[in-house]
Amino acid sequence: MQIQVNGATEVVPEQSTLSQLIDRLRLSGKRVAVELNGEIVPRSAYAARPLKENDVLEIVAAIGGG
Amino acid sequence: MQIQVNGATEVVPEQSTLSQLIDRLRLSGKRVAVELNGEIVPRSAYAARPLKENDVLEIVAAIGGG
Amino acid sequence: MQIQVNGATEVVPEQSTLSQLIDRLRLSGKRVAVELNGEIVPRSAYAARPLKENDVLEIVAAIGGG
Amino acid sequence: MQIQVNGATEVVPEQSTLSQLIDRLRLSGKRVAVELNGEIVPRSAYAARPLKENDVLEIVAAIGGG
Amino acid sequence: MNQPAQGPSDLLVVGGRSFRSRLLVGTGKYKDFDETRLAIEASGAEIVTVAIRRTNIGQKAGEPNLLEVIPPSRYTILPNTAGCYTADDALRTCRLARELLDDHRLVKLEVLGDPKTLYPDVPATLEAAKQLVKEGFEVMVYTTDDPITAKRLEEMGCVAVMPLAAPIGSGLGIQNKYNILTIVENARVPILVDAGVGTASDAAIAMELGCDGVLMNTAIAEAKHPVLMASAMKKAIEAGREAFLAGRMPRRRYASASSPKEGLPF
Amino acid sequence: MNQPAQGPSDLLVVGGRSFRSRLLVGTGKYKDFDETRLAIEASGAEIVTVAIRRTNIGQKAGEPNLLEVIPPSRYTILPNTAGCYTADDALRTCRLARELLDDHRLVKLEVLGDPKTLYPDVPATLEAAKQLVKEGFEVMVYTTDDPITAKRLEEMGCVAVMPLAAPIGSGLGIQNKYNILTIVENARVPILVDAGVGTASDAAIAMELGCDGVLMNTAIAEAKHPVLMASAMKKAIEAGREAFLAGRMPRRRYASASSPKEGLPF
Amino acid sequence: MNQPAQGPSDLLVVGGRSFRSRLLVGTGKYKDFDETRLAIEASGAEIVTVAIRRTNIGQKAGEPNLLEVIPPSRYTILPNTAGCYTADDALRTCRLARELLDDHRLVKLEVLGDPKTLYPDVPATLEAAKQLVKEGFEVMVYTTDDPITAKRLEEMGCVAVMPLAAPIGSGLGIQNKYNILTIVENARVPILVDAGVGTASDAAIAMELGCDGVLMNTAIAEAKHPVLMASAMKKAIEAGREAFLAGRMPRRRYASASSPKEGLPF
Amino acid sequence: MNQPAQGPSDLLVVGGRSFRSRLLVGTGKYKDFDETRLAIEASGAEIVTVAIRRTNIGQKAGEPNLLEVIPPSRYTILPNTAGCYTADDALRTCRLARELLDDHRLVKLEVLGDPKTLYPDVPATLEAAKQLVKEGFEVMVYTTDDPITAKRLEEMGCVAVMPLAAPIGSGLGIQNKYNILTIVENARVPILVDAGVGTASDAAIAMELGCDGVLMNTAIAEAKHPVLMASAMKKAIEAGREAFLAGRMPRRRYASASSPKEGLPF
Repeated sequence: MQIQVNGATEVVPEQSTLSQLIDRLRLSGKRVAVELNGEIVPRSAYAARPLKENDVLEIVAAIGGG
Repeated sequence: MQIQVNGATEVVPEQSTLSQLIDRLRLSGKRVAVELNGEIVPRSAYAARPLKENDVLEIVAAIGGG
Repeated sequence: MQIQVNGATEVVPEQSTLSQLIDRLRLSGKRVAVELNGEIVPRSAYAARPLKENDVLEIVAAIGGG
Repeated sequence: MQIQVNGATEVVPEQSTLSQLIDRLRLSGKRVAVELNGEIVPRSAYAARPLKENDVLEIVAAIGGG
Repeated sequence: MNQPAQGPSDLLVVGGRSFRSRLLVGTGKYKDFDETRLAIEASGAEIVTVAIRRTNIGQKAGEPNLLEVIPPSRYTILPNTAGCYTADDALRTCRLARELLDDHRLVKLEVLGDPKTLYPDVPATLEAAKQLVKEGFEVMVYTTDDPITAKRLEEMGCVAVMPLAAPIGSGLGIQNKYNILTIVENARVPILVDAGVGTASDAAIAMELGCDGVLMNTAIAEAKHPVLMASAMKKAIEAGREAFLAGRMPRRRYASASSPKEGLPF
Repeated sequence: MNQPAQGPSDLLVVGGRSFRSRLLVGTGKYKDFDETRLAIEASGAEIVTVAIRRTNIGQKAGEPNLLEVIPPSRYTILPNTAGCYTADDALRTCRLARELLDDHRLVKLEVLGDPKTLYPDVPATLEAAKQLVKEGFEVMVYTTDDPITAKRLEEMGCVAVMPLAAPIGSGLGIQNKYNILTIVENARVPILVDAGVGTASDAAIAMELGCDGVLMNTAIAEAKHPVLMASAMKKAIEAGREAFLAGRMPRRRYASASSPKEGLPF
Repeated sequence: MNQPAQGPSDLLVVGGRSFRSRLLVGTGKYKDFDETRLAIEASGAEIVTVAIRRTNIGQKAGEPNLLEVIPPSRYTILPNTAGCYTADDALRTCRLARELLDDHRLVKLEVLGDPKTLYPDVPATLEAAKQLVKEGFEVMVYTTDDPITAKRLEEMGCVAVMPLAAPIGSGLGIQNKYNILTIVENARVPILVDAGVGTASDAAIAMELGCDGVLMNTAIAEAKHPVLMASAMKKAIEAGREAFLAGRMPRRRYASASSPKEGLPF
Repeated sequence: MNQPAQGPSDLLVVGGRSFRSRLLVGTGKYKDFDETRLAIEASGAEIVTVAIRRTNIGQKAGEPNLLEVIPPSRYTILPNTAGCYTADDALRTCRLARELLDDHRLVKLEVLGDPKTLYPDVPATLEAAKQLVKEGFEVMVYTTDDPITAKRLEEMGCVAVMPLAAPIGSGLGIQNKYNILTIVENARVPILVDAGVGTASDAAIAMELGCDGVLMNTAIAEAKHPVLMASAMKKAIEAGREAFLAGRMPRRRYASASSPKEGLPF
């Protein structure tokens, strides 16, 4: 199915979870935060959180800025 | 009857009008504006405007300021 | 004979006077001042002043400056 | 005999030397410099230097300043 | 030399009206009405600001009135909301002024934040400006030198934006030239420096930055000789305006001779 | 209000002469004589400084001459020693100028220290000033803003002392206001700021510090529109002078309301 | 001599936390993470601000991460809302930061007004600050140098107010010292100058005005030698703080000799 | 990052001697010798200036002596000619100092022009400097901020030139930055700002202009807490020096974001 990640389209298998996506994106263990359809998803909830067609995800990290 | 004019109590005859008050205060012909119970009264309406017990009037003029 | 005028060599006839030079240079009537061999020559003295071989003249005027 | 020390009159015995004066003034061993009649006297020369009537001495030290 | 517009053709346009003078003056702090009148005449000002206050009851009939000294027939009267600390008080004052001056719509809005700085309360100023524009007033608005707020007030429909140079009555001169410059660059309505000017050069600097005018009161009224200072300010405003139009020389780190280096007689 | 002297009665006195204008201008760096003439007229200057240089030999008869554009009959010509780096060169230049202008004794002395700053050579300036005074010249002397040197030049008999505000032609404005102020306080002869003024407000500031006048050239000649800038400078000098005479308001750290705090209708 | 508190005992307290360093630094504009790390170490900063952005998808596994270079275990991370032009965007950014940093509540709020000045949108900043405080954030807020707005933000419960000295990244230094001084006088929470510092003396001046600290990024990152400039800034902040605590000498218009006038040997 | 020389390797070289500290301090105006000692220790100064005066006759034997508090074994003593108004008095003072300090040749020359400004008498200073150099003294010379005079003193063989920032003891800070900058650019010997510094940032600014050091007395001695101010000055000098070596960021008229504009999650 198709979802949006950071403004780009990603195709992910049916029934995948947020934690699976995080793995696929090689972000596991990285300091990131996730907003799913405008709601923040706590790290602890990634595993239990299924993805649906057209979900919109924002995955952010801290970067250099002033 | 008693009314308030610029924060002070004035005693005026029953049935007096705003224009009579303006005369009494020697303000006729002076550039002033009148607020009666929070409403501005146009100069043209002074004569027709009766005063009631406890009316609150503000009579203002232009003074030096920056 | 040869003389120096404002740093350049000028050839003038023998026995010429300063006023004759001034004429030749089309400076008569112009506001100029003349220094001859380091000495200032008053305007009144031009006519009487003969020029000698190798005389050094500075002829100056007022120009734009601040 | 009388001498001037730093602008004040001092009376010192005949035949006294500069080093005797320095002692008398409790300045021996102190960091001072001496000008005698306008001439600087090296520390080494104090003992050998006799004082004469009306000698003018300046004895200076380093003090706080900027 | 083709000259840039100035003199008669260089007008300050506020709302619909055109003015030759770019100096706006207040009427406070003068010794008496005589000094007020003479100073304002010497300043050449065409726009004069006044405060709105309770008339004092029972004054002698003959007592002169400010608007007889500064007749609306001769001057454009600019009632201000000095002393108002809420949008509501400012609105009431403007409405009274409008009635007082026969449906006069040009007002100077100031909503103050505190008595120590007399700086504006920006949110309350924005709120009052919005409402006044809605009620058909022509709003000349006192504000901080924040370019963002200045632009917003313009967008709301204020006819002139008047950033402060320094606190009202401080005479400290323009504290932040960059802000004033940025406000001027961004503006489509006249920008007038309001408050903080202390002497003639301060007024000239404001104009050289490209401001369309300056409003002042204390700098004139509290000078040792107010009438002479009023004349000084008139000239300073014109000098600064002309210098702005004339285009100043570039600054140089080192010297540049005014006289030719060649042709020296030695 | 008793007014301090100003206007017609407020004159600049240099040597014996009196002048209504306190703005002195140079004649260098203009596009042509036409611009020179128009700018000087617009400046209202009465004292105009010129350089002395070798006349160019073999020029066409008709070629105009600066002194026809700035006639000595109308202006007080102030020949300067610009370009001189020794006392001797300055002396020779002054003597030539004196002859050139029919025993004219008023000169502007500058003995320069280096071409990068065009700052004066102070000892050479002192030496030249001494000799010129001895020879009967009326010396207006260009110097640094050092109060000690300024006082010494006055004591030597110079008729005016002219400290620099900033390097000649830099347009940087007055760099050290305290020095100028101290020079003015100590002076018994006119103090004129010479060099460094860039725009109208700089000139006004010099006058507000109590200077008796300002001499400038580049600030006018290098403006985009020299004639308009000349007018700006005229007004700025008058504005600054009047502000000085009027006595500015005191500076305040905090605000001071221009309108009464009492009598608000709420 | 009884000394005022300083050194170990002179701490900056923000929210609950205490800090020895009064210099806060950003992490932007550095050549690489190595330079970032070395400069931050040299600065002695304990509070380091970071931006929140989309992580780039499909980066190599090994690629280093800013928070490995600036470990939260060692530094107090201050996520900022740089780039946000609405209250809403700022709120979302803060909430993401809070999750990202394991319920971290200290944030630097900035809601920008336009990209040219990067000045704050004051009403939107007030709105966002109110909501963030309500959600339990500890808000350090970027604002203009308007004393009224600064006080309001303090009253809303912000833990620190951070007025700008000049536009972000401009390096122009403190433009309006009076405003900063007034904000400091009125404050009950720490006042930190944020933005506009260009070199060491600018930072010292901020501290001499009584500010509790300074936040900077460009002045260090864009110096020719960022690590050395970071050390300069560390010392400048300490110098300015100590000078503030030490109490500077009074300014004098004239001279005052440092050496005794008496006792000269002539 | 290749670092410019600083820290241990960045030395001030005056005459033959090298110094790690670029802060030179005076010994006047302190409450007592104890405060003098503690402040000088806190300043980290290695060169300490002292005045030469008549020793007071008949003092108690035990009375302490400045040079016991500031031992020549530990500090480089710099005797000055403060209070001298003629070249001759300055020469006599230097010769006495040389004898006093066992053929010590390093001196601070000042020949004053008047007691109100304590500005130097430039011609007398030049004359005295010439003679002192001839007699083998190493002359550190106090002068105005005139670049021409500064260069001349260098050419005469002075080992350091020390222009004033503002009047001695005024604490007004650097009045003419352009002059100091020009002096530094032209110099081949160390340039130290002498006199006029009031607080830490003033000292940092002097160093940022490229000065090799700063000499001060009143700014420390007249602070409310001299010892703490001495520490502030030590850090300010180092901060300013490092900032100069680090190369400050360019100034910008407008803002420049420190955080990336891209990658915002909305």
